[in-house]
Amino acid sequence: MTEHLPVLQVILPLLSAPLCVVIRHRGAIRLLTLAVSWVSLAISGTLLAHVHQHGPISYELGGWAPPWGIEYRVDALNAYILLIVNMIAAIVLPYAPKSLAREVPRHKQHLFMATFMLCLSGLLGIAITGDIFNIFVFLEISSLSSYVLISMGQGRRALTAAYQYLIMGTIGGTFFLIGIGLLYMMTGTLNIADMASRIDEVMATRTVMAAFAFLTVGVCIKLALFPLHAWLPNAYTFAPSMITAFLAATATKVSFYLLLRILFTVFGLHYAFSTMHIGRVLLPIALLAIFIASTVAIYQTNVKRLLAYSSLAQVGYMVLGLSLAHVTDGAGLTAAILHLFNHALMKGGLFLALGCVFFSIGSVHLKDMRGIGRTMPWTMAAFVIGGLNLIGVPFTCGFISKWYLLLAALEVDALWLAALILISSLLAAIYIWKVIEVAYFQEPDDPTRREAPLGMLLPVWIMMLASIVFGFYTRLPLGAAQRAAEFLLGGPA
Amino acid sequence: MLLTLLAATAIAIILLHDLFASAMLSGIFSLLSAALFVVMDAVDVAFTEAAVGAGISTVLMLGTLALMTSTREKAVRSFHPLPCLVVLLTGAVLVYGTLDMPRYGDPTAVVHQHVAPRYIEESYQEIGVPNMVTSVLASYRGYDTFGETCVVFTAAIGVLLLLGRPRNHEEEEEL
Amino acid sequence: MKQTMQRDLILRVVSKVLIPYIFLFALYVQFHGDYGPGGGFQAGVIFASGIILYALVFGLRRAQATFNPRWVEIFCALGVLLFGGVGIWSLFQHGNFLDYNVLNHHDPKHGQHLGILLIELGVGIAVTAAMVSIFFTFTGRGRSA
Amino acid sequence: MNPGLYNYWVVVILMMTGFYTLITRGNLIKKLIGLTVFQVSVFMLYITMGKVDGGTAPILTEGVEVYSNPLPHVLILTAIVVGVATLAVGLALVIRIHEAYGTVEDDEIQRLNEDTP
Repeated sequence: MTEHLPVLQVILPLLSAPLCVVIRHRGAIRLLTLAVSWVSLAISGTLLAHVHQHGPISYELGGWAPPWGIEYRVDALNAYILLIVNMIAAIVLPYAPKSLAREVPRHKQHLFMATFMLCLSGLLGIAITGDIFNIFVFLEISSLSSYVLISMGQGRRALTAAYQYLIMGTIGGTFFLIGIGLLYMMTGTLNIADMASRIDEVMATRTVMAAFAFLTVGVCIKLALFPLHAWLPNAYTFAPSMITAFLAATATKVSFYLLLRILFTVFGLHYAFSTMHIGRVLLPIALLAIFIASTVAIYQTNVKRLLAYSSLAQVGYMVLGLSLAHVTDGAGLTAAILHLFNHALMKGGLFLALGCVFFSIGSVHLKDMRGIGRTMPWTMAAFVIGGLNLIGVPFTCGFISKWYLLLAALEVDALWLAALILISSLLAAIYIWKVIEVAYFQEPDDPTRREAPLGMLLPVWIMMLASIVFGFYTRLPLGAAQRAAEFLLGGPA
Repeated sequence: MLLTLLAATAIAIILLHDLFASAMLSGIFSLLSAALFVVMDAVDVAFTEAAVGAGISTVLMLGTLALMTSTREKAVRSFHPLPCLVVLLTGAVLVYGTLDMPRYGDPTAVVHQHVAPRYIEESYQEIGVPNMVTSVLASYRGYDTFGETCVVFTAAIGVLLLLGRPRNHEEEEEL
Repeated sequence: MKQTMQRDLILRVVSKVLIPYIFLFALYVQFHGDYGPGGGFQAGVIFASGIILYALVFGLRRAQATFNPRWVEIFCALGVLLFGGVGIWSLFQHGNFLDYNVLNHHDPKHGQHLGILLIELGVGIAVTAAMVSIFFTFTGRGRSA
Repeated sequence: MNPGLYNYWVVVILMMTGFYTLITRGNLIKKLIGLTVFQVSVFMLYITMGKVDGGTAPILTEGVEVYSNPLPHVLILTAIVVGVATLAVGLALVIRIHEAYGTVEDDEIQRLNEDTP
């Protein structure tokens, strides 16, 4: 069965969704989804190890050879992305029952879990496939399910947030579809590898340029890159806690992967950076995203929204690394790819910690969080660790990715850029400090409040401990990120 | 001719403020485009577009409008500079992109040369189904169709999550 | 609007005659997709529109008594599972996912026919159930609100 | 000027009317109608590129040599389904928003949102 691992990676979570609907029994669903997510994690681990040893894996769906059939293609980059997504899902799912009991009506929970599994398999499907139209199909599975998941949040603003995301997301999806159409028109194929080999002949045409524009803009909407970010803060603020944690840690990562795939694999480094000058376009956008989002974050009173803006800034860091890809020898790209992993850990953990806060006090507003450092010591300690990661304090994994970003900036002798990166970290320190100050240095309103249950704390701490461990033992994620960056820049997989 | 009618319908949709009329017009738009698809040999697509666009979508729109308190759009400021610019820019990029496209109906275009010939010439030997759209849909790209089925499934449970109510007695027993 | 429709005798009689033919046409589209335009998705939509017509003319309650929403929900899932099941089956026949050639060891073409028949059936069931379920939920909302 | 591109230009105009309705209108239902027009026009782009001069529908028939390209048709069948799925979820959201706010006008909803932070 091992040769079928690529397809099982997507099919298992995908088929568990209709099973959830048929079973309906909450306990059974909990077991099923947990089992599936762990098996899925094991599969992606195996795939990554296999790719590192033996090179890319190709799997022909339906037994039809590409480009006639659809191909699953696992390489050093997407095996790494699959691992991130699966890891987050496997940590978030044990957290789900307690958190959902508080936030989602009981009679809807089986449908909710089914939608969650669809969202997970949609994200995995985007990452693993080697066929550009297949990306669109799975993009829509994941988007449609995330609109629904977000709308299940508390209060009516979750509905408008979901609607806003639906409109923006569908525009992004439709732009992507237009881009695919134009590329198909010029190359006659939908298989990404085949497309990459055939695109050279038509590279100079205006149609390919238009396709480039539509694909990039479409993905940037999904990525919530400034100034196309408007949907993200509301969506993350009003979604149920576990969904915010899951989407913040995975959805933007997969979108970023998609951007890398389009820029480097489909169009190629040379076209994207030397002909279209995407690096020069993205660099200022990334800096604006970092500074504007971090500044706005400082003024937020809803901590979930504060972290959502911080996510926008973090997207900025990733894009910053990407924009340096053509001038540095892999350092910028390595930093960006490494930050995918590190940010998934820290932001996932932070949002999960906020979920614990919501579980106990029913709010995530600063004014309600006075003194909870004393009443909820474990949750807030985890929050502090996550905050240190965001700032990029040494001995956390956040430091490692900032460090590589700085190296990339220094490699191109851009001292001003290095200085800006350091200054932006100070902004992060300010907004994290705001929360810490309220939580630890003010008197609790209600000292009888209790810590969140162990079932919720454990996933939070797993993420936070992992973020510290990977701050020391950088070899594992860094090695994988370097392999992925080398692969994108044309080296062996 | 069809294209002109389509354009007229689309512009009428922009101008009208009555939502019932707009919903019906969008149904007509789908129906007209289905006719256009037939002209361009896409009979399967035309069939689906007529059934979905003019049928299901319109039923859903009307079903939604039946629940609304007001079915007239509020009269709003008609000129928005920024969105206008975005639309013009997008359109300009698209038109710019069309300039190097192969001519409409050109049999030597790349689209018809690389992947498609196998579907046309060999699908009958390989699959034994005369309708090539069916063979590509169900077999060569069957996995896309699986994804598509999952999208429909997602929409169904999504709508249930959003609008479904507990079916009282049955649910209470279970809890 | 609904009330007047339910009282209209002509509408009821005509629909009673028409609905079986709609179902028949849906079955034709479902199984004739190999030769003409059509297939599981189109058939599903047509079948669903038959049920929707029934619900519009005879009222949501009677339609839901015949097509229990709980079962509609399950059938939608079963349709997806049938499609996926064909894929899993081909895995067990030592083929790749959704490789229909291996479904019949003597003649791959028969395997293709069988595979296409089954997955189109899966699509048909899932789409019918999904459309009916969406329609029921939309109109049901108006009732109780 | 290349006359073979006329079809594409009309399709672009149709797309942009839909896109315009989608991003300028404040009424949530009207936005979705605009979205439908936008998407259907994108479908036309695909079908247009699949047409071959003198070809017929891609169903094997005796005596016919030239067929139009079936692949865009397959892709668009999938895209149509995705479109209607999005529309269904969007309309369901609109119904819920209408229940919660009593309006489906974007500006009124924003005002209500500002009143209750």
